[in-house]
Amino acid sequence: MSKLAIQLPGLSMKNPIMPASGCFGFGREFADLYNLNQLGAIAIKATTEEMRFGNPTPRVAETPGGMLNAIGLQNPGLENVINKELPFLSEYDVPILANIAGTKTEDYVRVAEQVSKAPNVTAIELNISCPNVKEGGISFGTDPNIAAALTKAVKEASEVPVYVKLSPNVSDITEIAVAVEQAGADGLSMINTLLGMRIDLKSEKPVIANRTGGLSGPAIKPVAIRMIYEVSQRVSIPIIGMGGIHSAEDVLEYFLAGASAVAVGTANFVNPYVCPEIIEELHEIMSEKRIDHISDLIGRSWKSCYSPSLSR
Amino acid sequence: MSKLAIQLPGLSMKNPIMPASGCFGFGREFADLYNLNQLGAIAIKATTEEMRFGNPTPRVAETPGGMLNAIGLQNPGLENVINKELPFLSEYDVPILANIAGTKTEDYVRVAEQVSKAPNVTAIELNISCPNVKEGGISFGTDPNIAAALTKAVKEASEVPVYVKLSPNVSDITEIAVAVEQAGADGLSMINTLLGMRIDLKSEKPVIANRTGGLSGPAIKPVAIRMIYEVSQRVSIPIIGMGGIHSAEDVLEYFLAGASAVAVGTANFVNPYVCPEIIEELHEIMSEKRIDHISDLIGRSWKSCYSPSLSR
Amino acid sequence: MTIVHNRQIANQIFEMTFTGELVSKMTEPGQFLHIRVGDQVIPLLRRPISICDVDLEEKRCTILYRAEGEGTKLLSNKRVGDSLDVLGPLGNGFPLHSVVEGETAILIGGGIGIPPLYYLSKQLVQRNVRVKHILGFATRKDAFYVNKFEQLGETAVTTIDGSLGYQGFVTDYVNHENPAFDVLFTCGPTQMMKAIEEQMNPNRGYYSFEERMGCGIGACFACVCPVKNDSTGHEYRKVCSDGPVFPQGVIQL
Amino acid sequence: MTIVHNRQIANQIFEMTFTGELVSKMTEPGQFLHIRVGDQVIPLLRRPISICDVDLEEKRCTILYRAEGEGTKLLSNKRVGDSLDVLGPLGNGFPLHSVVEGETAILIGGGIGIPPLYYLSKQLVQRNVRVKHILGFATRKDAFYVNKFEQLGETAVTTIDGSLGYQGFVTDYVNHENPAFDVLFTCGPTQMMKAIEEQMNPNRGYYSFEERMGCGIGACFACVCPVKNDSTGHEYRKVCSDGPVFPQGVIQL
Ligand SMILES: Cc1cc2nc3c(=O)[nH]c(=O)nc-3n(C[C@H](O)[C@H](O)[C@H](O)COP(=O)(O)OP(=O)(O)OC[C@H]3O[C@@H](n4cnc5c(N)ncnc54)[C@H](O)[C@@H]3O)c2cc1C
Ligand SMILES: Cc1cc2nc3c(=O)[nH]c(=O)nc-3n(C[C@H](O)[C@H](O)[C@H](O)COP(=O)(O)OP(=O)(O)OC[C@H]3O[C@@H](n4cnc5c(N)ncnc54)[C@H](O)[C@@H]3O)c2cc1C
Ligand SMILES: Cc1cc2nc3c(=O)[nH]c(=O)nc-3n(C[C@H](O)[C@H](O)[C@H](O)COP(=O)(O)O)c2cc1C
Ligand SMILES: Cc1cc2nc3c(=O)[nH]c(=O)nc-3n(C[C@H](O)[C@H](O)[C@H](O)COP(=O)(O)O)c2cc1C
Ligand code: FES
Ligand code: FES
Repeated sequence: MSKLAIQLPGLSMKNPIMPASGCFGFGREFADLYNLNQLGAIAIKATTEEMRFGNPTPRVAETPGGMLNAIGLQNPGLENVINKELPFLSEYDVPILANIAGTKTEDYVRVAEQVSKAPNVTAIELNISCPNVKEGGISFGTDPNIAAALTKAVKEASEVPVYVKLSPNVSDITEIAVAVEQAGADGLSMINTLLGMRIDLKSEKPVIANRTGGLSGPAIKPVAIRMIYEVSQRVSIPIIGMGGIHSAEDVLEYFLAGASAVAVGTANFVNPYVCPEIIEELHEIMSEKRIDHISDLIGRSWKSCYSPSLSR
Repeated sequence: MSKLAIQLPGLSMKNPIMPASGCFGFGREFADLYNLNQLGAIAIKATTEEMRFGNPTPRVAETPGGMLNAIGLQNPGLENVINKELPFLSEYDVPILANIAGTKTEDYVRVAEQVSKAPNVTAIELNISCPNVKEGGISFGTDPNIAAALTKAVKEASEVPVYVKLSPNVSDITEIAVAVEQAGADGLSMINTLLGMRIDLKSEKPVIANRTGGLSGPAIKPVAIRMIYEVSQRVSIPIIGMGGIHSAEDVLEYFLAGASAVAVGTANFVNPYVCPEIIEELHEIMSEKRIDHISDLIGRSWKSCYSPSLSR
Repeated sequence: MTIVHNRQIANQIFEMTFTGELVSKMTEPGQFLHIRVGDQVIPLLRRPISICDVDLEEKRCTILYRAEGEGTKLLSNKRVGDSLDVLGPLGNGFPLHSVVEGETAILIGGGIGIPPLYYLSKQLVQRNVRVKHILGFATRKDAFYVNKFEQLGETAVTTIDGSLGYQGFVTDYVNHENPAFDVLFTCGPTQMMKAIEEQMNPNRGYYSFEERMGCGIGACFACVCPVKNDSTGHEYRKVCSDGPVFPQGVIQL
Repeated sequence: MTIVHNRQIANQIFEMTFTGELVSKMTEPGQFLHIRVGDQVIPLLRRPISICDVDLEEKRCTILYRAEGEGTKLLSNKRVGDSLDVLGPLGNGFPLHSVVEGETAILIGGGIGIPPLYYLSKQLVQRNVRVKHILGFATRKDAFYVNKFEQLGETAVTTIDGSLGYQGFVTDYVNHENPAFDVLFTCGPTQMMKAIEEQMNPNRGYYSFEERMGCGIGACFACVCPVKNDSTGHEYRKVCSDGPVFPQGVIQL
């Protein structure tokens, strides 16, 4: 067990695997399938101050090796999350990473303030990168100064550590990463979805009602790996890596790139048991390859002094 | 035949299909497989002033639904291209789009000046977006002012129309597109590759010797479609669309998004006969769906007044 | 699950039967299965397909599907003996208790919406409910399972071109014949169900909905649809886990 | 091409035979085929695999491959009767004219570099060239085609653990036995070929190279390797279209 245990700000994890925000709801559906205590942590669906209905349907479309989504931050609102969803999850011994979203800085601040008081919320994931909400959201993710200012405001309001979730739709992600680190972020989540579109040949219109959607799944893994490789060399806060993870081998690739934990998103739709399966597979690989601790792998693709262990 | 003929600045095409730069060399290898006269145009490998060896190997890696490459602009240099490669292609009745690259503005200008004088070069593709060259290259593609200045300089030097090939690795591609249009670009090529990486679990190092590479293939199609959809609504110059095209249906999707012609890259490696096959398939679809002319489809996903024809 | 057979039965329509332990849970008509059509990440997402028939003793389940897109075409290439990755049964089906012995249920299906009605009809007949079927197809070539439905009860068929049965849409038939019934069960294109609701406005009516899905289990909010006459603008139901079958008046058709 | 058989013959090593018109072009040993392993875009790229044996009359070609990665594993799942998408034969193989009747050719292969030497050896024997084989494997379990090579000529086998034949690397064997030869043909890991070159420094030697490929036909510049002692720094050869076999001294080992 201890070979996989990871300690990150606010997140004391049995293993480095958590379901990604938006791909696991608030855990209820998966709790019917397996014991959530197996998970390293849980990133819950983005929470906004008010309840949101989100975008019209269709909200998802399939693409080669990936999918597009434009849910539009549908969620039951802060009050319901605090009074109904989080108490359900408190039955489990799993740290919760509360993904928060908003339109204005004040929205974010209020949600952070409230949600960080919930007893089982041990960290906040500041979603400055949702591509599917028109106002706000995305611009927070592309301008380093705005991103830094928001991070600072949320840090002040939050009672728990704050991870900033970065958008890949930028010219230079290291710039944003460095800015939010300096503004006090305790960690980074990388990456959110790439902005994409599919057009239906029959209707001649975008498949997704919102027109554009966020691209996730295996197709984006090389982009995520590249960004984590770059950012992890520039910051000293930990990175939760995500984008197309489907197997324990994918997890190892993320660690080598520079991630300290990972989130599994779209793969939960393909195989709802994927998280516990990856955790088990990881245990096996640790023994097989005689890796002392998974944290030994962090950033090893760019760290110069090391003895390769995966090839043993 | 005429249902597919497309007239673009400098490119008088029998059909809207051309092989993409870098995926077709200078045509020799494919000339052994089929008659190049079938093609709408040919985009040749990036030409630099001096001969370049490019990056160390491995230069390619496979990813889910895509591939990474870091060839590093290997090419025989301006002189050889003009004296050996272009004369070979002049045997064919196909317009040539000469992809040019460089490190400094002056490099680009000199190559444009010379290559645009070759009798069968009917247009230039200004590669401001190659992710695999360290100096220059990429920064030309991310800063609208630098991109505009380069476009202007090359426009002045070139005797043929200039298409600017845009990088998808930017926060706002419309901004760059508008800037180069204003600087005099005759058209746009979209998109070049996304910057990505794969790490080998055995060596624990990036698979590609250059570490990062450009991601191409079906995986990136949704990103390209989204960008063309956005840009085509903001500029009035034509767009050559590319990214993951493998079939005639993909071509239609690009036209609906806003492209006026397309380039087929990676698919040539999967099936070297893909270009003539797509052209034939397109002819069939035109009759089947009773589309009068393929140009009727351009941008139809966002143009408000139209009668859907593909669903007939 | 292991595939027992997979064959074409009408224009683009395939019938697949598979067997496995999971079948013993497939007791509720109108529920669906979330099927992985390939072994690789292309196509990535599962396909929702309704349960069409179940043999609980033999642990066999039958589905009917239209091989039209990438995923369903792959499904049609599967061979006998291949294994099939099935998640389910999922969602809430047609409530059998909504109709009692001696009453008449009318089952109206359009095209590939017809399959779940077969398992429903079989179970209603077992409960001594009288069943009437109205099955709408585009043409004779697209028709399937007509004989099977006829064995269970009165069955009217409509085709748009009149090549089989009544010429027109199911709604034209209903308009013309005005069949008597106690409960309505329907599955098909939303346009069809909307017309049926307006025309028949039943006291007891159950509608099976379709929506593009991600997870299929209620976690991703992909498949939501707005509630009828909702003043707040926030109310919704998930087709995958609250539906796919909803009673009259719940969902905005 | 249609698959005639596909079976495991050693640890992870598969032998596949297929038939088709294209085979009649496969006359040059050392050429390779570019094989599409799936029908979908995952895995995207073709896999280069050497021609191991050809029956021109029956139009059958045999390849041997190690099912290790995603693509070769998929290849190992193909069944008899399945069709196979093959591009080739590609590249330039071993020059048969470099050795004449009565001379001795030594063929040294390591692991999965051994297959092309089989077709080469057969053709050399036909031309009355004397052949000696040195085949290196990791262990007895990994060894394949030893009998087949023995039928063509003197064959030494080495294994790292000594579980079959001489214990050590092929170079250890060469060091020890110092076999006489006129021409060297070799294929295997670059490290092995480098050691062989240094040790044997033949007048006539031919080396078969491996490099990751895109197109396989010379168009993409993926597979280049630098030329030996090139002062300009610009000179290169493409493994796919100039090679994969190069004469002694051309490529920097
Ligand atoms: C509850 C439910 C029950 C269904 N039962 C049946 C059935 O019994 N038989 C049958 O043939 N079809 C049924 N469908 C429709 C079936 O799911 C789609 O036809 C199928 O998913 C299309 O996949 P494809 O690979 O052919 O198309 P593609 O175009 O490759 O599909 C691309 C993506 O869009 C989704 N999609 C496309 N069309 C639909 C659609 N109409 N509804 C939902 N998602 C769609 C796919 O699931 C996939 O994610 C049902 C749908 C739902 C929601
Ligand atoms: C000219 C030539 C002849 C060859 N002949 C044979 C043969 O007869 N039998 C055999 O088993 N192998 C042979 N190989 C090696 C074979 O091509 C690789 O083992 C195979 O491509 C690996 O594919 P994979 O799906 O198992 O691995 P993956 O890891 O899934 O491959 C990913 C990508 O890397 C490439 N790649 C991985 N390893 C290699 C490699 N060693 N060389 C080139 N590309 C690689 C793949 O082609 C693919 O594009 C040959 C290689 C070359 C260049
Ligand atoms: C349906 C869906 C909904 C998502 N909702 C959210 C969200 O609410 N907040 C958020 O930060 N990210 C959201 N994401 C992004 C994921 O958390 C993750 O960053 C991304 O999907 C990449 O990981 P993957 O490829 O494993 O899915 C969502 C992704 C999907 C597919
Ligand atoms: C091996 C390879 C080499 C390439 N070389 C060039 C180049 O020299 N100049 C250029 O502008 N684009 C180059 N590209 C990018 C392609 O022209 C094209 O923009 C990109 O690959 C997307 O299209 P695709 O998905 O169809 O391959 C190259 C792409 C590949 C795969
Ligand atoms: S498909 Fe995910 S909530 Fe219904
Ligand atoms: S693989 Fe493309 S040039 Fe050799």
